[in-house]
Amino acid sequence: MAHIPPEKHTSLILSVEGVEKSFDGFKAINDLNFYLREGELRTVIGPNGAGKSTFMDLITARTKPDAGKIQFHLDNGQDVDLTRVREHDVSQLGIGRKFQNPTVYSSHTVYDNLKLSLSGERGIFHSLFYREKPADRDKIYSVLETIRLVKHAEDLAGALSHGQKQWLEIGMLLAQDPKIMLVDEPAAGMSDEETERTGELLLSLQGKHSLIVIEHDMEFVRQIASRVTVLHQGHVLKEGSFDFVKSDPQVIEVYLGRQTRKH
Amino acid sequence: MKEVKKLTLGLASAAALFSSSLLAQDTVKVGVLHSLSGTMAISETSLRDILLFTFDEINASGGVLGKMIEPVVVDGASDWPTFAEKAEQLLAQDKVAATFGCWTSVSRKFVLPVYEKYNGLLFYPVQYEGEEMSPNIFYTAEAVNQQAIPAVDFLLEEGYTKFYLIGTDYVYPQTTNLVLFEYLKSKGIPEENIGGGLRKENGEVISAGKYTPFSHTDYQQIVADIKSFAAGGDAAVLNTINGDSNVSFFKEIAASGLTADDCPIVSYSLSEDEFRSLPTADLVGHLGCWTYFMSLDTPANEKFVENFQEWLKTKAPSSVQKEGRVTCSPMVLSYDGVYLWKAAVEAAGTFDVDAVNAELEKGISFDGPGGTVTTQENRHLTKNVYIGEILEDGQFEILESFEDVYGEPFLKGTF
Amino acid sequence: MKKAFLLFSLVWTALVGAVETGEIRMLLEDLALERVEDQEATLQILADSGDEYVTAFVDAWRVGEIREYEPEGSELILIQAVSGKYVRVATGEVIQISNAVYESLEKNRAPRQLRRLLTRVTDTIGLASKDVNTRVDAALKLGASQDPEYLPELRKRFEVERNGTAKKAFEESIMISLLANAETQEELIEAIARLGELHSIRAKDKILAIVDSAKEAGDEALLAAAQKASQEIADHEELLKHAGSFFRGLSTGSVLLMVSFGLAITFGLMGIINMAHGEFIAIGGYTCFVVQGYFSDWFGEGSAAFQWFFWVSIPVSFLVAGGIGFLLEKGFFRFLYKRPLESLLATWGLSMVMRQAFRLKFGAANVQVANPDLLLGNFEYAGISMSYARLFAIAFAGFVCVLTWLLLTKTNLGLYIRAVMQNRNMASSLGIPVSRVNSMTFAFGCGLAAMAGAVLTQIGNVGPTMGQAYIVDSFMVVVVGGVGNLLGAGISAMGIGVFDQFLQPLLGPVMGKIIVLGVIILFLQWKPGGIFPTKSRSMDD
Amino acid sequence: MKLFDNKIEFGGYLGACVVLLLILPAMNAFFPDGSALHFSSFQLSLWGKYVTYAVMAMSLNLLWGYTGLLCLCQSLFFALGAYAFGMYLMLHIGVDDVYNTALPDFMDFQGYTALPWYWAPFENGAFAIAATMLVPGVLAFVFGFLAFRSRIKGVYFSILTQALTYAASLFFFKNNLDLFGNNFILFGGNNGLTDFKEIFGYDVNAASTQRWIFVMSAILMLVVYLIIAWLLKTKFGKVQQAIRDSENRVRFSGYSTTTYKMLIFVGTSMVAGIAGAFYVPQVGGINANEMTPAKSLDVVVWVALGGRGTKFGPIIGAIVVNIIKSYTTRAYPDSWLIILGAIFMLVVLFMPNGLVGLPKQLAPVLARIRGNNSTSATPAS
Repeated sequence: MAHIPPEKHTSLILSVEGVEKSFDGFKAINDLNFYLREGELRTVIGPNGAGKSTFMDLITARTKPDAGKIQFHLDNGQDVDLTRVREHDVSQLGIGRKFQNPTVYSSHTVYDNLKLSLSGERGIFHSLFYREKPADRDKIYSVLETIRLVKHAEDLAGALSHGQKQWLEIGMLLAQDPKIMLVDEPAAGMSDEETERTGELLLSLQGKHSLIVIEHDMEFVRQIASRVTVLHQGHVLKEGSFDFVKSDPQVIEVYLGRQTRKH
Repeated sequence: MKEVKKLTLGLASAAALFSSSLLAQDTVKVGVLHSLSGTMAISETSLRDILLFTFDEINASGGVLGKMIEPVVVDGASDWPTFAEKAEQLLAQDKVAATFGCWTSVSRKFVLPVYEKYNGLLFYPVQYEGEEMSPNIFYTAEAVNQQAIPAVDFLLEEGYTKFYLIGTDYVYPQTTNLVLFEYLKSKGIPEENIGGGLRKENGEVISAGKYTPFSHTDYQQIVADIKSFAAGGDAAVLNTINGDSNVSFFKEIAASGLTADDCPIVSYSLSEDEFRSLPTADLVGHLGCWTYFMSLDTPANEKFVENFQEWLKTKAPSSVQKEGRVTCSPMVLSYDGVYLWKAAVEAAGTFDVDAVNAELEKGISFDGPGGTVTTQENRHLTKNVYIGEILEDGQFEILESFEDVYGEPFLKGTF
Repeated sequence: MKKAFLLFSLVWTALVGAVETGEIRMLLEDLALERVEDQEATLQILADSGDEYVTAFVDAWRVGEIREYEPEGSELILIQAVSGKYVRVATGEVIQISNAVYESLEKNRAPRQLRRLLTRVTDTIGLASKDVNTRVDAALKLGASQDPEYLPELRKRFEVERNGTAKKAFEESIMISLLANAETQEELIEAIARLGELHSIRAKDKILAIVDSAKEAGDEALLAAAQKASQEIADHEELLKHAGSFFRGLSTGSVLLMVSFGLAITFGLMGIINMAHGEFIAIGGYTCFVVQGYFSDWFGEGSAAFQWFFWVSIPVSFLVAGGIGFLLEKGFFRFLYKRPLESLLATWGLSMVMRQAFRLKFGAANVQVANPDLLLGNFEYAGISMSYARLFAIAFAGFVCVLTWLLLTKTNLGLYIRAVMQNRNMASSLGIPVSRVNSMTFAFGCGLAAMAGAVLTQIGNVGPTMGQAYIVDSFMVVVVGGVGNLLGAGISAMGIGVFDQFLQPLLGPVMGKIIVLGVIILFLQWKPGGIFPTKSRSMDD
Repeated sequence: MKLFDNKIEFGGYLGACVVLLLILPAMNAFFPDGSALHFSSFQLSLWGKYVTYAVMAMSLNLLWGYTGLLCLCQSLFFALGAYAFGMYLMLHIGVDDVYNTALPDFMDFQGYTALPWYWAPFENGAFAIAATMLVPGVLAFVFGFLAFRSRIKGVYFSILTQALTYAASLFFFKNNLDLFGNNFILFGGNNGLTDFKEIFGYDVNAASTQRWIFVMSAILMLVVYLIIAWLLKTKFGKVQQAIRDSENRVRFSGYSTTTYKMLIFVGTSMVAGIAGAFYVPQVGGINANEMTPAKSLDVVVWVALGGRGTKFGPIIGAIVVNIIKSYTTRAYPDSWLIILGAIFMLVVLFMPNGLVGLPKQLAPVLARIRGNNSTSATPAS
């Protein structure tokens, strides 16, 4: 099968092995194997219903798999079984997720949006008596600069444009200092210029963070992709460089030749 | 404020309007505290109507102590804190000389402290469970011994030996049924012949009968139970279901094939006014027990009914429903209450509550539509009690009458 | 020849019958006018006659349809209205008087005690009735009286009875009567045993009394037989109770289904939290009342055409409420699609306005809606009985389901509705007239609610607050079924109904209801989306 | 950290303090009946009732306006608090002259001779006050745990809370509970608890006692206001509003939204409970009618009418609606429901931000009328 075996265990940050998941008899994920190295930017593509969203839900513990292992490899050499973690603890481990539709806190300012996302304590007691520290402020501004929203710091997030909301959400992930960032269709609904900037932004994050980007827009994929994984019917169909994948007959068949697909 | 006055006056009669606007100092305010909206409006609106009629009648004949009655109508909205608020408004702001109002026991319980606090006077006209005697309330209502017990006597006389108790789950049915249970046992009816279920605490029966919540609509189970209870014959049902649940209950009874000749049902909370909304064909032959029936064949009653109909046609304000109106016991006891108050005020020569109370407790009689009623020292009324059979036209045929029954609010444990 | 003979025998029977009926009729008129000397003997004659006219007369007598008339120069007679004509009771001859005269006549009333005595007479007559149910009822009542006088007649009827149900009823009656009238110990024990086999619930109390007395008397054989029989009856009663609960549950469920189906559309499909849903039910009830008024004016209450008012008012109420719903959607609800929680407030305001408007228009008291003859009475099978009105409600609930299903799956409107509900914008860009579809859907939901209201007039009351009783239940049904899923609403309504009726005998109506609500809350913990959750891919909804 | 957003808010708050704590009580105490400056005891207790309603509305606003949970059991919590304190008051009525027992009269005529165990502790005032918060708190905890754990939200949450309220009201309407053959007397059934005489040794109906209760209710409202103002300024408050805007984002940011929602739910239930405790002695009674779903909807209407998600809105909404109701039930007894219902409908249609949002909503209109082109009022969101 077309998955890449682990080359060097220490450099891996995420491994998904033999995962199965079905909903009401429909197999959304079928014997899925997937490995992510530290600092890698990986793009996941696949036709509708290929199981991309379910794949993300599994990694973020939003749904639990029926079988298989999902492991997150920490710096200290320990492995965390993501199937046993509570949803809100996933981000504390260092996995951040950006949704398909931009989800920001529209009645808070851009600044407060980031403040709430800063890594650190999440307890109730802490939140009641939290006071802002200079270091927090610096961190927020550095993120604002990365996502180019310094000028909008005091604007309400709800008043931002669609593209700006997408960046803000990426910024909110960054504020969490995630090890892995899951980014779902970041370019959806963006203008060409915005799309390009988004691509630049993601590329600049590569290395510092490990990224999994789900995308439909092939132009955008070409811009950012170093390595592409093709999902089909809940299973990894092909994996490799953009050009390799693009010219693969099986991938072409999946994308274009639907009439020949067997059920 | 102008609008307030306008509306109040609109509700009063043309005569009262004339006199109150010209001779404002020559009016006396009285409160009308009933629910005109919410679940209890079904019953209470009629009492508002009869009170407005009574005030007009009194005003037309010269008023009370030469003063015209100016009614202040408020809506208790079937909401008990609202009742308390409106009572306080009537007493503190409008400074009414007396109030006529309340239907449910709970509304009375909520306004009672208010009347005691302001030393006001409330006339309460609806059959109730007793166990109460406030110096600021006058109970023209039927006590349990003026309604429930005569009806049972009548049934025992007719040879019924099994009794099924059913009611709505609140204090009046609970207390009434408990008193009835004691009474039936004292008359030699064995416990197993009293249907509906018994609850015991330390071997003592503390509650008898089957209960459903207010506005209950599903009587399938209970009617099935009654049917098997009555299968052996000689059974009767004592019904203290309140308000609109009776519609569902009687429709279910009628459908089950039980006729009044098989198993008569005595309903304590159904009067002519409620029959307006019930399928009377289902009720024919069942029984009722009140201190007044519209079918009473006396000149006083004939005149009363006639005057009321005349008032509806000519003087009633627009918010009063005019078609198909009847009179019933709570309405007549409201009417009697106003006249007793008038008599007491005139005997005392003042509207002062203490003086009026003293006169009421001395004993005042009034020849009302239902016969003579006399006030008692215990703030209840001596009155006639009638047992009637329901006819297809929503009237009662009077089967038996008990004259001058003394109202006794504390009955429990006396048998 | 044969034909002639047949004709002859027919005439002969008719003649003889007429003669007998004539005597009975005369006797009844005399009885009612208190002209008989020996009341007891008269009753005996009436009972022995077996003439079913007696029953008809007693029924009419009870409801005030027998009037006293004194034609000039003649004695007082009784007349009765029979299919539009006025007939003298004693002779059966038609009396020519006007309606107005008839209405002014004094009603003749049966004294209460006499009527009670007459039930025995009519029951005795009922034993020979052509109608099986009348025979069964009569037999069981006479048996329960345990009067030895009826034993010979019951035995005679038992011998000649062909119908199985009736034969069983006769046997049961004979045995019950024997409990008090048995001549020998053996006969008594045999009767007890037979009653046990017959599962006679009517005999239960009496057998239990025998258990007690046998204990006191130390009569072992009697005690054993009585205990065995009472146990058999109790077992059967238990079984019946469960079966009965099940059917009553179906009936309660169908009421729930009817009242909640409209809501399943307005709330489930359109997302409007319609707190005024109950008032649309009330519109149905009041429409029924108004239509009844028109029919009574046009045809008169006694007429056959009047019976049609109910059947006519069901579609009329659908149209009336649908029309009101249509206008309200156009002028009001369409502003609320994006604010579902606020629709709750606005509709609560609407509900208040409508309730008071009913009160001002129709009076604060409930109004009365009659049952058409077809829905009177009840259907009984194997000891479980249910009123025709409730059976009709069950059938009607089924009809509503089919109607809605057809509308949603077989019509263009249904296709549009489904499209609009799934994706408003997409539907709009496909050229579907979204605004009109919304109005029609809402109108349809309101119309369904009103039809439920019209049917409810047959089992409940009609008043300004009649809808309030159902609103919480309706929402529960929709939520448990899965919002937006009509099949789910159907299953949950039936499930809640049956569960409720099974709990009632154990816990009483109030605690039963509380437990049902509690179980629903727990159920939704387990399945937060209801029985059929709406599948959604979007993260934030 | 500043608690108030601006000077207007601070001024309004100070003004409310002065009027509620000084002026009104003084007008009631020092000016004789009949004087133009007299504020009658009736008015005082009426306003006391409004104030407790306002507190209940504030608690709902914290849940609905700021956290996005439309709860239809706020009146249940309120009534539970009222019942808990009402039980204390009920046990201090003293010996009645008919049965000669100190038991509540409904127990007397149902044949009870001893106080049941679940009534007995309420004789103690401190216990009763604690219970006014703990009883609703525990119920909210259990229900919230079940509901939030299975991620019930939005309309589902509203309808479930409505069902809870309905079930509870059915329970409290009952006189007795039959359970496994044991009989329990409940809480006065339909008649509820009324006719109180004494509160901590003082005559509950005396003008001075009523005045004190009014002042305490006002203090309660002002303190709750401060707590809410503080809360909204903290990170906790921001998380809360973030949950309203996008709960999934908050959860993926690592906050346990379940815990946050639980705390808010339990906290607001306790606030509603204590408001109920202040309500009982001013109204003179409590019965199950106060916890019906319709009552919960009333509270929602107050908040919406005043302006949800604003600090002042619920107070203004609760007071305005109740003033209108008090006035119209006297002035237009036949049609007040229509008036009030129409107001609700109009407010939802034309004033999405409630009364408090009205100035902002009207600003552009006013600006246009003035012909002032330079004004760039932000459109109402």
